[in-house]
Amino acid sequence: MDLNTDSTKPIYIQIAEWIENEIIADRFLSDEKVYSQYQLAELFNINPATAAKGLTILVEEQILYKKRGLGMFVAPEAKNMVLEKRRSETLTRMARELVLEARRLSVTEEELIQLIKKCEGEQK
Amino acid sequence: MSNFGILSILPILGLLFIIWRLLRLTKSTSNRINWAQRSNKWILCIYVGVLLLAVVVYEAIQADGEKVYTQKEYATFIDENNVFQQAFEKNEESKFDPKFLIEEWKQQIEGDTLEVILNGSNVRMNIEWTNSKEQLVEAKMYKTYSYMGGINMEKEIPLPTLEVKDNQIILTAIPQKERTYYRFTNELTFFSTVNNLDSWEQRRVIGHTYIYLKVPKHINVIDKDGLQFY
Amino acid sequence: MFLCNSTLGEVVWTQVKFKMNAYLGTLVSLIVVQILGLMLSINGTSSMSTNFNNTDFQFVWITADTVIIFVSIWALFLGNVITTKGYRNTNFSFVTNGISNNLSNIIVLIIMSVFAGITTFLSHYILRIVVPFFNDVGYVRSGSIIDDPLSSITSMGLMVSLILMISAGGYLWGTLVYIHRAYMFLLIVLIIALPATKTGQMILRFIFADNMSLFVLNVKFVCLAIIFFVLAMLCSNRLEVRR
Amino acid sequence: MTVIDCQNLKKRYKRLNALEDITFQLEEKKITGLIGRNGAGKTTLLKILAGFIRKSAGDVQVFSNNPFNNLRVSANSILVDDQMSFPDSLTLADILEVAPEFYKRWDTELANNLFKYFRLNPKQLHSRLSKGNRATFNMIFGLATRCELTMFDEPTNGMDEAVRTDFYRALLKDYIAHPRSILISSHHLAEMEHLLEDILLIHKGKVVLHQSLEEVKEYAVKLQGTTDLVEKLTDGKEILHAKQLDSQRKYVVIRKEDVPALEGVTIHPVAASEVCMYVTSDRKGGIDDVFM
Repeated sequence: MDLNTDSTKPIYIQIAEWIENEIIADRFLSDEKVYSQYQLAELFNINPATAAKGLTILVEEQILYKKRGLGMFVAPEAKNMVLEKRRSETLTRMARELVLEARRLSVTEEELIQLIKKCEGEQK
Repeated sequence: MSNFGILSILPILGLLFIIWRLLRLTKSTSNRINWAQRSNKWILCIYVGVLLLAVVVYEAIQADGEKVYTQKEYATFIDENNVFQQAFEKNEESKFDPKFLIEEWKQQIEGDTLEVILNGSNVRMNIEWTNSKEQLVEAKMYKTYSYMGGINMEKEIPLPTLEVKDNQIILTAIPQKERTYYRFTNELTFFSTVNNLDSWEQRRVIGHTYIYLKVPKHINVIDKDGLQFY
Repeated sequence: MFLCNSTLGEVVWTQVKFKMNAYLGTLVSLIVVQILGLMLSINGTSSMSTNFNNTDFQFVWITADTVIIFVSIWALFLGNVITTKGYRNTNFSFVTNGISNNLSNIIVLIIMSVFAGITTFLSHYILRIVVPFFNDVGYVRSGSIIDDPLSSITSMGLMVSLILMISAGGYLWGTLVYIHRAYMFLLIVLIIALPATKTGQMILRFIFADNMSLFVLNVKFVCLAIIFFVLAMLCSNRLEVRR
Repeated sequence: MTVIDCQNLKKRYKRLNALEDITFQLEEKKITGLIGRNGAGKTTLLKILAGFIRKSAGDVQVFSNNPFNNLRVSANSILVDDQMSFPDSLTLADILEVAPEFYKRWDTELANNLFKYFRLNPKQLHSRLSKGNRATFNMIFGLATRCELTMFDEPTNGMDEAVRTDFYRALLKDYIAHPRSILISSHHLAEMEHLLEDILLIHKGKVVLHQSLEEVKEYAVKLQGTTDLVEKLTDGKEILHAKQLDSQRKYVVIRKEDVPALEGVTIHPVAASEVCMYVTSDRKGGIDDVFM
């Protein structure tokens, strides 16, 4: 897995998102230990402090919890919390961008809804 | 002196330059041929080995050479030479050290003259007049210690030949000879001004050849060259 | 944070081991210099002829004099060269500071001077063996080490201290040159000025000539070496590594 | 604990002021990038920290000691640069053999493994290595000392792309295994910024920035839009960099905290290396202005 160092997103956020993705994909289960900052640093070839920052964000959001001397563990409700967060944050943001771009291209609201429905249909 | 000082530096500066070049050369060659440290160590070990071997071998073969005397021995040599010389001058034959005696002759001569002929020979001669009425002349040849540069010259310097013929004593020097000696020393002649060094002067004892004649009083001794002592 | 504490003694000792290993090549150049000196003294270093009883005697001395002159110049360059930029930089690639660098250099110079002095002393034993071999002349049994151990040791010590003094001079000179290039000419001026001026002659006479014994000369050499080393250390203590 | 503490550090050479005024503190066990343009004083600073040269004024403390001529600093720090030299009489293998005597924490295994990995010839002499191989060897030497303060001055100069990548990876892995204070100077920030925790940006002998890498990345943004709009938006603000893209569009780099919330312009992130470049730029324009 490669990080996008040129992206707008700071690396530690990308690390946090990667862990979230792993939780969603059930690769990290509840109350399981996640990678330490050093393992993450080695995995992504980044400074351990940056990796630690990513973990700290997740601890602050209570997706992970710390066991003193043992490391970071996935909170029991982590998966739901991540999904909830993604819905509220990511989806909202993407919708906002969509609306903005549609306005710029003079796409009407009707047309936009049609487009979303069409995409929905394609995915099925 | 100051001019001489400057001149004496020139060869040293030349030498400085040569050795400097040499060091540069060895450095650059050792760089080029990737001289391993091990070969350096080997060279050093072999060299030191050769040096030590040389010392041991020298100790073994040096028996061929002449003995070198110590300073004390030299002092006694000089003393003994002086004692002999004084006794010789004073005609005190009893004090002559018999170890210096080399040859002696007795010769009956005819007539009342004795002629001494020296052929290029450098000897010291002294005559003791005896009261004897006979025609008998006694001659003795002595030689005192001679050491030069550590060599015992008694063996090396050929004696003049002495011939007693009728009423003539002919001393003939042997023909001119050349001898070369090699001498090694642990000391540096560099610092020879320091007085306990092995300097030339201190290791030289010069002895002489002495002829001592016992001649009856009634015999005239004729010497064209003039005798040293009477 | 765990810091290693190396004592000065430890570092100096390690540096000495390292330098002895790294500068081994200079000892090989010493051998070359000695062999060159030996080759030049194969016909004798000085000779004396005298006539005695109609016989010409020629005495040819074979001593270590020529060799020691060569080795002295080697020592001058040795002391000089280990202060140069290249050597200094390589030393500072490893743990060291100014003092340990100086001390280890000095110890290396002492070790090398002892080696050079002893081998110079011994080197003319090669001539003792080789010369009679090639020349059909008489040679005098001359004092060997066993005959006169005391004077041999004095002589050997004299060579060691002479070489040490000269290498110390070279070291001081090199240190000064490292501080400023203009000092390069100081030694050349000194070499010319010492024998040429009255004071210079007096100094030289005081050192080399006016001695009660070889032992005093030896002590003078060692003292001079110490003075040179101390001066070099004082001069270089605030010196920067120019890499 | 503080590893390096510089207070108003100055270094004067005969004619030029190499370091004007350096004040910073380096905390232990961090990888810090020492960034600056050519002639900014990076090498001078590193040499002072390594104890090779003397400060002219101010105060410098490494492990709470003045590093110049200090044995304790020398024993616990190493400066790896391209002027590092070893005696010509020693082969590379010999050098690796003597090094543990000097550096007590020398990692023989790491040194030998890296040596083999990079296929260096043990019988080679250091002075006859190619530039890249010499840099590689110096890097191996520097890593294997495991000094508490390890400094690299332009370590990747001369290395090819693959070796650079390997070098950064090796540095990171060894750092993770044995955390210590590492200071790397480079003008290629982009290729090593993922390794860094902090950035120390110096310019003309002064510290410009000393922040974590993430902070530097968020230091500035690029506004791009029509010239009129962009100029109106950035009026009165500190412009780090500006560039006319064509007759109508322009972009301007400004501090992130100055960003106005307005439409009509697109906001782009600015990479850390670009931030460093803009912050240390003396010219308001760019090279393009020369050719106007």
